[in-house]
Amino acid sequence: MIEGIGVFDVLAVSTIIFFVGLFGFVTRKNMISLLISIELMLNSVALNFVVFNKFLYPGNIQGYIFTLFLIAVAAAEVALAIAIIISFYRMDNSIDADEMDSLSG
Amino acid sequence: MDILSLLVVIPMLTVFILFFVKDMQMVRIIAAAGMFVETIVTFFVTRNYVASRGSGDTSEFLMTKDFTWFESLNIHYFVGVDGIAVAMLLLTAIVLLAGIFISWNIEDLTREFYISLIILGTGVFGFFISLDLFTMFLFYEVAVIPMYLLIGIWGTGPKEYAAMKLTLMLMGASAMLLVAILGIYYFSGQTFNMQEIAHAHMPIVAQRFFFPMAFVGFGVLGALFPFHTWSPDGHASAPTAVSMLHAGVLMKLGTYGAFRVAMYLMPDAANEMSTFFMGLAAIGVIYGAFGAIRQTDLKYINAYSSVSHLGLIFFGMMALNKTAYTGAVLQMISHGLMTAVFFALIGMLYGRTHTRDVRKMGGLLKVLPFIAVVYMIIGMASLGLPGLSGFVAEMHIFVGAFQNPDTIHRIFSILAVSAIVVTAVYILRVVGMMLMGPIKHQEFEDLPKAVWYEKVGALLVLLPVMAIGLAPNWLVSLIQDSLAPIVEQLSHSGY
Amino acid sequence: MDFKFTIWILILPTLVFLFTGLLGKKMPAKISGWIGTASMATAMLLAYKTAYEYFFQVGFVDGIRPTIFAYKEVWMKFTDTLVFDMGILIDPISVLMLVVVTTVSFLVHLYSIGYMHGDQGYYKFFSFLSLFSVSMLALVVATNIFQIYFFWELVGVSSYLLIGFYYDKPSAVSAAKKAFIVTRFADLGFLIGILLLSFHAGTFDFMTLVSEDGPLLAQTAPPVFMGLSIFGVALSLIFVGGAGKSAMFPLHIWLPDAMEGPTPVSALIHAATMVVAGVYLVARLFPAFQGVDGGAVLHLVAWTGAISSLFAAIIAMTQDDIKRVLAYSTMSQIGYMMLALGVSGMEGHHGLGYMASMFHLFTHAMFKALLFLGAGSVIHAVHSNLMKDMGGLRKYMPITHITFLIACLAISGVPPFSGFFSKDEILAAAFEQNKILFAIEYAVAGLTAFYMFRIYFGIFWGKETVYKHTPHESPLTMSLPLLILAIATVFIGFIPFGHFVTADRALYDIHIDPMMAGASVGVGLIGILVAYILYKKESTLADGVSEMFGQGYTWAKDKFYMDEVYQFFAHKMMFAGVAAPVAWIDKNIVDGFMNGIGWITETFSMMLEDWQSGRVRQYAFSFILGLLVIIFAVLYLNGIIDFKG
Amino acid sequence: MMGAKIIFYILAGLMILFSILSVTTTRVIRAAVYLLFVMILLAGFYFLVGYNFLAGVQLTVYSGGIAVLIVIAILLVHNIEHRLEQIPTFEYLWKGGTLLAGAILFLTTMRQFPFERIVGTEQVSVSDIGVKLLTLGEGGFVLPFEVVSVLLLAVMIAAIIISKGEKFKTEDND
Repeated sequence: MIEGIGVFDVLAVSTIIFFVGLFGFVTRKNMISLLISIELMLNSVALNFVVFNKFLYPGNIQGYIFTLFLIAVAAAEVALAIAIIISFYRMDNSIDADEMDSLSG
Repeated sequence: MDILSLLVVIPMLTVFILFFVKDMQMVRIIAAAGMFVETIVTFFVTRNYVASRGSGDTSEFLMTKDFTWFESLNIHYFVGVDGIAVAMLLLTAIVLLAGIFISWNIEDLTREFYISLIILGTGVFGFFISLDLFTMFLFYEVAVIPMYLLIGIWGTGPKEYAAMKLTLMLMGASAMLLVAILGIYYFSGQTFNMQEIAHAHMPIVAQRFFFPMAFVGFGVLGALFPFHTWSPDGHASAPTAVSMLHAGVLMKLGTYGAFRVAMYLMPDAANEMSTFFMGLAAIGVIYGAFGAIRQTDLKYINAYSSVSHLGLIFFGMMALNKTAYTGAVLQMISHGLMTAVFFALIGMLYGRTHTRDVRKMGGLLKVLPFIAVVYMIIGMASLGLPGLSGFVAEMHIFVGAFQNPDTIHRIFSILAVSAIVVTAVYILRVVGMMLMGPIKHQEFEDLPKAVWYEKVGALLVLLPVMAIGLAPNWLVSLIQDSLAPIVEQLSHSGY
Repeated sequence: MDFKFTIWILILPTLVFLFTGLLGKKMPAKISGWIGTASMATAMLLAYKTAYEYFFQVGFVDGIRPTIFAYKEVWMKFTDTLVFDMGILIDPISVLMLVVVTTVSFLVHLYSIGYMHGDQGYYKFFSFLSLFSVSMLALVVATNIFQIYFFWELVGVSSYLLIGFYYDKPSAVSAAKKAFIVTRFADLGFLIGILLLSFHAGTFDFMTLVSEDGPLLAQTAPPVFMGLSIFGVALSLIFVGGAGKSAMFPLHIWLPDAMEGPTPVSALIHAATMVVAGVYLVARLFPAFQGVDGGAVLHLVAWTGAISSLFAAIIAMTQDDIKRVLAYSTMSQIGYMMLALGVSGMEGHHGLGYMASMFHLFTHAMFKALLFLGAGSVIHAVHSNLMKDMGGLRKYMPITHITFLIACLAISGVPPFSGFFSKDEILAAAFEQNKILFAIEYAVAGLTAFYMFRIYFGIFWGKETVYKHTPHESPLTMSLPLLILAIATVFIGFIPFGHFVTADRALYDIHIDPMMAGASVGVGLIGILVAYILYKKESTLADGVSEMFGQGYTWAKDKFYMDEVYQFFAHKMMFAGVAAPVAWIDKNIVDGFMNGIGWITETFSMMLEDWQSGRVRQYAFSFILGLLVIIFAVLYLNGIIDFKG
Repeated sequence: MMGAKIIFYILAGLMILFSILSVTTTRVIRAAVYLLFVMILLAGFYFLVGYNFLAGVQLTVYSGGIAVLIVIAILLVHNIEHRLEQIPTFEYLWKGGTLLAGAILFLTTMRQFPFERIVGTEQVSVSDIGVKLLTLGEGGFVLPFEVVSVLLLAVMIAAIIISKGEKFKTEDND
């Protein structure tokens, strides 16, 4: 049922989504937008895992499992990120990433 | 303790004592006393040197002391002097002592001021006695760094800008120097000992690369055209004693280093590139003089005049013969003394009139006779009047420069010689505007006359200027004796 | 004969200089004047003793007057062979100059005691005078060219100090500055000449330079510049130095302005001694000038002298300031001396020009000093330099009047006054050598008589002026020097000068050619006559004559605009054309370049700082960018991607 | 099997489309919704390749959990009509251009690699996954499992502390 699809085609989709996510990450200032971009990238990575597992090593299971882990970690990350965003919002009444510049030298 | 190291130890001790002194008057006295002892020791060094030369000691450096510092890197604390170094030590001692007296009336942070000043002096003394490149570079930095503090804290006008500019350019130069010194170290068999390096004969390719680096690196400090631009701003902002020491002594570190390190250690490249640098120096000579014509600020005038006179030093070095080298060293001393007095006098004038603009002054000969007369004498020395030290130095340089009949050399030489006219123009312009003529402001009618410490400071430096001018022979022979190895090195370089 | 005592001629004024300079302020003013005068008197006597012993006791050795080194010490060693000596050289011209300098200096010292009376800087004045005297004396006894240069500069600076003596007067300050800078400019030529000689001749010593088998005369060097050999070039440059000091055209512009100084100074420095240093220099190196390149440089000397004398004489006729007239007259007379040297040969009759030149130097020093001191006496009485403020003074100042008249007659070449003898010899020498030069000088002789008597009549006759204070004769200290100089002016012409100073130093008897003498006296008398007609009585005749010359008169009165030309060069060319651009370049280009480096560094660090903004997005982007570049580089370098297809 | 292929391309096209929309829209709430679409479409892809459990997890955790979390966060900090600032065209162009170049670099590189597709028929059952996750030995994933567990715990605590931060802070200040 999936024979006609080439590995490259799937990888291309994954790459494009990844770069779109990157693009969002570097252009947006809103922290939630950043989070969305990160999720996009994570998804594209998950796609990669799946496609390598399924198309190249169908007998194995690692890709599958790691996608699961990835989803778990992503969930954790989002939870944490949203906690941070909200606390930041409480402090500054803003979630503009450019205003978080306490890393500045 | 050998006598040369004493020259470094005494200022350090003085600084140490100064840390614990609270009373300002006491600080001054201790600083003066320390430097007085230093001067005495310098005279002893000179006497010992002359005595051992007289008794037939012909080794290149005398009173040497070698002490291994870092075995693994072959770094030594290696000191010793020859005639040139002795002459420079005398200059330093005199100018430093005079500088202490001239800044007698500094009120804020007196102690810190004297400490910085003496640290600077320590660096200079150490520099002149070092025979090990590493030690030399170390002392060089010790001398340059207090400069920034001295200008930044006790300066006037746009002092931060000036201090920054000065520091950046000097640090850039230091970086070049460091590269050059390391280059010398690696290409001469991993040694910092100057005598060994000189005999090791670095490969010509390395010399071609490192000679310009070392020469320009020191040249920046010696205000070699076109790297002189820090000097007018720096001098204009620096306090009096610092200008004195800086123009009088510190800039000589540049010229001395260019001679001792760049030329002596890399003679082949020096020979190859002499014409280029000679041209640069000749342009600097005439350029500095013309630059001084248009200035109205006394310190700027003097700074440009320094560019011109220091250009003559480089010019003399690049003429590549013994007479011109003698002239270059004499000019270092002569210019050091002259410019120190100049800056001292400018400081005194500024302290009274609160302006350094020559257009605003006038007729000061009537109200400040001592300062005005000394200014005139030094001005005359600066324009090469016979009987004063400038003449002796300049004539050596010119005669040396004319010993090469090559056309391009002749052109550069004539260019450099013609600076004597331009120098006369700007000196007399200042003398005419500032010292002569009617008094322009009512409040200048009764300015306070020079006080004792000012007189002492000015005369300390003025008298050697006259002494050298009237009886140059002892100094000339002191220098010329020591030039033999350098001349040897530079003339047998295979070119 | 031992001339060791000559050192005292130098030491005495030196001591006086130091003593009055350092302590003069603390002493009563009079003392410094008298000390200076006394020391100069002693020096003068010593100079006479030198002259007597040299000329009469040493006499001739092998038919020529010998050169004696009283002292010769190494002062500075450039190389083992190139040595800068200091010493005292005794030969005819140096002894002559010793006598001239000490005599005039002594009289000027004496005169100044009265003239400078009550001046604030009384002690300073005498101290400077002593400095000048010692410099000038050491200059004339120099044993080598570098010693001359040494003291050459020192007389320059004493001249500077004395011209600028009234230093609160801006005109005096600028005159002093001008004098120093113009002569300094000429000295540049001198110095380059010396330096060229130092290499090509390898010596500074006069004896070697002028000796037959010395480097200059023995070898023929190839021409390098305009047909001159390198020695010719060097000598020309040295002559430039001499021309500057001697105010030869076109380096003369400082001399008229130098009259801003006190009048005794003008008499000593700018009439009798320093300004003839150029002549002395040429005379000192005369065999070299004569021998190198077949005497080509001497043509330059002769023509410079001729042009200067004519030029100055024309201007002198139009000036109203009596000191300026005298200054131009000095320039004109020095032109005579230069010309005489220029037309001279070496031996016997051919060497007439040299002898005449030195003779004229001698006589001129006396009568020109007299003229200046006389003028000073007049100025002292009238408090003005301008001829329009004077007139009819013969009644008030008889001594000044008579002595001034004697000097005027002398300079006009009327026998038996001294000027006649020397000028006559010069004309004779010129006549034999070059008719054009002779014609010029002959004309100048007439002009000289005219302008000198113009001011004579203008001062002592002419209109009856009403004075605010009735002028009176000067005190004895001032009139005594006038009398002494007048006596000298009358009698020194009779000295058989050829017995003492000649080009080849052999004995030479002067013959006065009646034709020549008659002609020169004739033209002088014509000049005097014209002046008598025009200026004896106040009349409009003179104005009419000057109008006749129209534009030419205006040009001459404005000194042919030489000052303006110099002003143009100095200000437009040097200040605006060189110094201003240099200042601009320094500020904008050189410094701009250095600042540019600083700016780049700073901007770069600002950019870095910008990147170090703490903004995560930018960090991320930079990170991605860098990563992309690295990935690309790795891929490219490993050949995984390439652009060839 | 054209059907699957067509479905894949439709999925792929929509995923790319929505992902682009999600980063370019100026309404943050829409961005979240587009992201949700991308996740659902990805789950569709998982179904397509037969990873049904994974697809389920994707739907529940991602689409159901994370996306909703994001939407809630948006609602907490923004008005629902909140619009993001426009990105300057210049920034768009140069950052976009750079990243486009990067994407092309990646794609061309990947294209050169000859992937050998192996068609397997193995199905992954949920029990397999459960066993593997808790197996210690060869082919077991107990270590990462534990690590993730700890991580989740830590994150949970951290999230609580951070979002409660205000309170701790005020207590400190008092």
